[in-house]
Amino acid sequence: VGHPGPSSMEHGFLVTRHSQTVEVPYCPEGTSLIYEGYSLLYVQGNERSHGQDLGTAGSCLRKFSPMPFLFCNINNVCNFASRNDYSYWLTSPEPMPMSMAPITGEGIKPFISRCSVCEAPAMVIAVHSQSIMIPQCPLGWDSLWIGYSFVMHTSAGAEGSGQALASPGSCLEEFRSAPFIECHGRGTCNYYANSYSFWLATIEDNEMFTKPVPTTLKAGSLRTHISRCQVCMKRT
Amino acid sequence: VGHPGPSSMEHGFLVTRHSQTVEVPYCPEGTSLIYEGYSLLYVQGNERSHGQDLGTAGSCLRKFSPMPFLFCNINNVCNFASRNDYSYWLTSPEPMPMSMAPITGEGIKPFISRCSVCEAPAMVIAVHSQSIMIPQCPLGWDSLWIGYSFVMHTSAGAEGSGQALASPGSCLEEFRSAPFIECHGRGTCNYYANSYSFWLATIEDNEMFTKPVPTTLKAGSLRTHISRCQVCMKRT
Amino acid sequence: VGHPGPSSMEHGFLVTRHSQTVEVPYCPEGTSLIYEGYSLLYVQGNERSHGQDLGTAGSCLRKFSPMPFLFCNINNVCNFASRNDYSYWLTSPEPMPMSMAPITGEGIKPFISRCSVCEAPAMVIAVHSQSIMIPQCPLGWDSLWIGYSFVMHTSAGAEGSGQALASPGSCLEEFRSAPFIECHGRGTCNYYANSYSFWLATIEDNEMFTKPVPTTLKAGSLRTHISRCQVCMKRT
Amino acid sequence: VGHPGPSSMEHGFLVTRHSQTVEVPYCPEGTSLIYEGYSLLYVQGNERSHGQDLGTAGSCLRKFSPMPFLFCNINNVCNFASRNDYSYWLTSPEPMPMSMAPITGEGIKPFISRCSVCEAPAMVIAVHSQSIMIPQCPLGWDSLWIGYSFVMHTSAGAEGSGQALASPGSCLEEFRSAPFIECHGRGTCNYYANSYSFWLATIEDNEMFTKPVPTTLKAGSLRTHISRCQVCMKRT
Amino acid sequence: VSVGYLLVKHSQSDQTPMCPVGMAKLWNGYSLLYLEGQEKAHNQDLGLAGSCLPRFSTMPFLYCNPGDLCYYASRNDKSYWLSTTAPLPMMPVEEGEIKPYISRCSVCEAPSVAIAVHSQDITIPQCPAGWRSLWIGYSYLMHTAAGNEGGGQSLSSPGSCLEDFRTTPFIECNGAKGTCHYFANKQSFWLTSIDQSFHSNPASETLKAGQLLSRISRCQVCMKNL
Amino acid sequence: VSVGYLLVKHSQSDQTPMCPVGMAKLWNGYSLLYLEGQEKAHNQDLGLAGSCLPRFSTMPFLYCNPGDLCYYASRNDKSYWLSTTAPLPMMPVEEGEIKPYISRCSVCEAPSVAIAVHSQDITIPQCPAGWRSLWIGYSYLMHTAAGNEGGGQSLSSPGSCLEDFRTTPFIECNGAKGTCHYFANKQSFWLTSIDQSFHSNPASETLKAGQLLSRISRCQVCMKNL
Repeated sequence: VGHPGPSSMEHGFLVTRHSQTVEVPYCPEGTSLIYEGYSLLYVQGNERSHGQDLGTAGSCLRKFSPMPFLFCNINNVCNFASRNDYSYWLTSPEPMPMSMAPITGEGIKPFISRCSVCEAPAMVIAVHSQSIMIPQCPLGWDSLWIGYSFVMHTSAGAEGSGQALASPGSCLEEFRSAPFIECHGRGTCNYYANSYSFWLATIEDNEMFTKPVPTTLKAGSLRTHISRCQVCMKRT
Repeated sequence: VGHPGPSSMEHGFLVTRHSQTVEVPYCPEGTSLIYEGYSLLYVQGNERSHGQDLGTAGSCLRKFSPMPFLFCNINNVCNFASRNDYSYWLTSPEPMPMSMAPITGEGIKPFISRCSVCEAPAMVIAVHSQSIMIPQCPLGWDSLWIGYSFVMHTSAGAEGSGQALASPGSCLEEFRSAPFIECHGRGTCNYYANSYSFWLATIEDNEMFTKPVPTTLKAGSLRTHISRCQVCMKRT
Repeated sequence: VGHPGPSSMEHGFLVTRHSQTVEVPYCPEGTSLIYEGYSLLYVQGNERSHGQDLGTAGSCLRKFSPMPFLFCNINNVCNFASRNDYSYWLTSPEPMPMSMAPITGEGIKPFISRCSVCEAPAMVIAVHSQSIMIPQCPLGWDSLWIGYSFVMHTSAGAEGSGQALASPGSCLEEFRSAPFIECHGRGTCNYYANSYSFWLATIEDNEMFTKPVPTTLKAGSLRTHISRCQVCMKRT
Repeated sequence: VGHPGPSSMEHGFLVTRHSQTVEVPYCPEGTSLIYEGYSLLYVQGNERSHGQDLGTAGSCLRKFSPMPFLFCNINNVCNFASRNDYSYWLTSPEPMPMSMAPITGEGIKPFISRCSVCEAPAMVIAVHSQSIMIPQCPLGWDSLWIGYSFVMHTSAGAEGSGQALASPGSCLEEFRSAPFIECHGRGTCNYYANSYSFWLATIEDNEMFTKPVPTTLKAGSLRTHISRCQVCMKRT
Repeated sequence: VSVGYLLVKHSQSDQTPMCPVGMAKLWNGYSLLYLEGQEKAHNQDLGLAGSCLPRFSTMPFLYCNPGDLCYYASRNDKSYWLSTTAPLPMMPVEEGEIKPYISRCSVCEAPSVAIAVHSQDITIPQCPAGWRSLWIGYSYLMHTAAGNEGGGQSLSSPGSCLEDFRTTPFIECNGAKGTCHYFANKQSFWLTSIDQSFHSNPASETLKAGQLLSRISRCQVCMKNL
Repeated sequence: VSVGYLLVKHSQSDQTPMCPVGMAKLWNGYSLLYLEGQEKAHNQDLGLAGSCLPRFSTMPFLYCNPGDLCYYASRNDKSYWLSTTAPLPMMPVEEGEIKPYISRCSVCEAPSVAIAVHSQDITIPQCPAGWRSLWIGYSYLMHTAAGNEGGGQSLSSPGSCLEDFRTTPFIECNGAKGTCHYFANKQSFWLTSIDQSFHSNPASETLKAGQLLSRISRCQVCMKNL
């Protein structure tokens, strides 16, 4: 027998983890840090949204700005922060000030979630139970973290984006009814009542083909209908 | 010693490169050509857009047509080129004729960018500096090309799509304020004033949590606010 | 006795009538013709629709063209028929050719409804019964015509527009499941499966606050659930 | 001299008044009742909204149903209450049940505002002060009612519609932060957090061209920034 | 007897327009084209008095949520106004610089109804018999801007007949920012001249400064004689 | 060593598909095409494992608002699923009648990456050298339905190569109502055959049952040989 071939570590699979706090998250065991940043969920320009999958490195921007992009037209003119565009970021649990006034400048910092881009030796996927039980990783896969099944989100103008359900980005470690904040080109950020987060619901096996029963969930019972998930990495 | 184990070359990672000229681009060093084609950015049918990530093989169509698709309804009827649908393609620097009249037939050819789909031995990612400095590849990764951080685009009907920021498709080698052209089912292509391209902006470290200053950039100073990027491949 | 004072005829109330055939409709009794034209329902430019109320003179264009408008941008450039815009017109009962191929040029003529703009001595309104009974005109008002309660319509891109329910435009004399046709800037017109017409439904008095029962109506029973209406003019 | 001509009473000007309670409103002095009904704000089909101006008779439907319309396609098939369409109605001040569960059947009745369509001898308009002062009617015009300047509204999918600002429909007698309710084809109605009502704001004369100051208003101070209006009828 | 018909005049300049002789002026204002809240446009027909707002602001409205909460200038809402012939600015304008760009208007009390008639031709259309001319203009159909939102005019309304043709008939104001600007994706749509109905297929054309008026339909606003 | 690539198979029938020989099955499920909440679609690429949801429901998700309030099945949200060859129903189906209409899927663990290649032609394209065929199919590009929402497939993903061509590849389920139906404004978009690049203008065509396959591009899903 000869030398083994190069280990699969070298393929360069990346996985991104979001702390949903102001602390930079650790890379899961068995993976190594590439860089850290701020958790970008999506941007909206010309009233069209464009999302980043939270499982990819694109959702972890090394620098934060309420207006991280500019736009150019065909006449060789570019505009920065001069129109009403939006960026949306995952947040920490920091409560809003009582006045509910928009936050600005350094005051934004405590609200923005941090992230790490990590290199993994093999593929990383999310599995969803569609029940309140945490699903098992498939045979031969190891757990990286557990969470709640985050599907999509909408805000201003009912625009928004979503997660690929097999991506680790669809498994958020913290459940919050307001997991993200809206920032404007003029430097302000705030939560708004028409920011919606969509989560996989729990479905009983014997209710798959029955008519859903409308339910309103309030503080205290929120988690009773939210599907759980696990992020798993292939054992190499 | 015996034969080395299987190299990771065989996993079949693909990366797509766009020349933004009429020349077919070379595959980056260390990768090998699978096929070449024309650079499709997105299509729009029934006024809904659907984009291809420029880093994937789906953005490199082997044949060009201003109307590369048809649509079918539930009555077993399909319509080809009979309604007002669109396709959008990356372009070469070819200037439009003075008359600004739409171009047709063979006249379209000098405007359409070419692409190559290449097989790589490991993962390929884009990293963005959010500054005018070219970012470094992470340790253990090699550079394939450098470029400008392309985020999203909108055109007719403010529809459009975007790039995953971790994908090599978000790092365009050439910056142009009009990087793509619009083609119609009836066989014409043209540039329109409401085509916008969106790019990551430069952000100074000490300005991350300050209010953005509105700026209008014109020919000559355009690149002063556009983030740079590098496409990197894991070394194997 | 002397001359009577000025009659209210002179205020210049206008009402528009659509024949939904290739014949120019008569002005209702008591009104006089101002001009005749073709029945424009709405236009769609840059994927945004703009409707004309069928009760107003704006829905009766003196000339037909599949592309009756152009658009201009802020650089002093105007484009005519060069992008994918739409116009929608009320139609005659003419059946489509078996091939279902788009119609063009003179072939369009048998499909387009005609209209007359008429001057009335007083206000003209529509009243809706929300039942299969034809509603009575209010006391002191005379009938001009009876019809079916037309609310709104959508087509390409789920864009569309609607009628003000108090306007005579919301009372179409003929009910058809496909009351309008779509025309393109390149000179073709056709019917498409995602064209929807919306009509007021019949509601029994004792069912106003009960749960609606889903129903699918087919040829033969279509009219059993469509509200009837009457167009009435104040008697002077 | 002869007899005077017919009085302008006979032109048939209509004005619609909404009580925003479960009581049918009185017609303003000098006008006479034509019919009464339920206050329809807008409908939404195929995810496109179509509004009725609250000053016109079209906003006063004689019968209520959570699904007052059906839709037809070009194949001679009509669907009633089988898809997810919406209707929106002005409401009474009735508070929602604590459970915040959707209301159904007869339970909906206490929530729906009533309206009257009245015939007026002359034109009726709304004037807006854009201040907290009630504006004067123009010389020669008489007041019918005073109110708050209601401009537009959006709800599901950020769709919605609005009022013509010179129409009496733009002057609502009661100000509420949730002036309308959403009803579904399956027979349920509810208030939702992304239902927005838009009102003219107060503007000081010396602040017309200055940068607006962002403000969040809460219960108690809501009315301090809402423009007032008056509905006026030409004296004949 | 007058029953209170209204006629709205927009100057497309920074001067307040006069009412036609014999008509009383009800109020002056600023020419509002449309509002955009929650990324949804709400249009005002330029022929109706609602398009003439007594006071200008880049943010003339606020919005409320169920739960007794209202917000002023806190999100990215917009207003659009008819504009003047002032030269296009390079940068967004703010504060006092805005004023020269906003068209003024007057609401006048008219003895009878006014309508617009369109020739779909480069000739000026005649008023119907028994109607007299108020003004002539160009047939303005609709407009789109940010996010493809926009609106249009009823072709029977005097608002569809703009006296002055220009490719930049309106300006966008970004409410909370307090700035106004012309952005490249602002488009205006106009009725064209048509040679003959059911003529063969329309040929594409691109018109540049100088040729523009060769394809724009003309119109006239007419008022019923009493 | 296996690093855990996934391959998703959709049967377009009510039978669970088998994994290719030698690949382990991770789970079975139902073929989710897209979700629509708040009138906004969120698409799943049929080549990614997220398109194979272990449990079916007409309403597989709920939504939450700031302020700790979540709603399940209370508004008009929708889900769209790949469908089977079961004949189109006249009326919306509900409860147990739904099952025969929903395509089944399997998620398999594969030794290497799978991609789709498209011929833009009616011939079946070759796999690149060193790749072997998994299946052949038709080039499925995108879809729209209610309110013009929808989504599409990445053309490099195996999800863009559907084994069975039909004009009704997916079904709409109205969540809270608990019903599923084919509505007339459901459209599927497919790559076409192209004679020659930069050929003169495409001629309009309307294709009816029987001719449909004459213009649909073919594709093949290929996996890198190890």
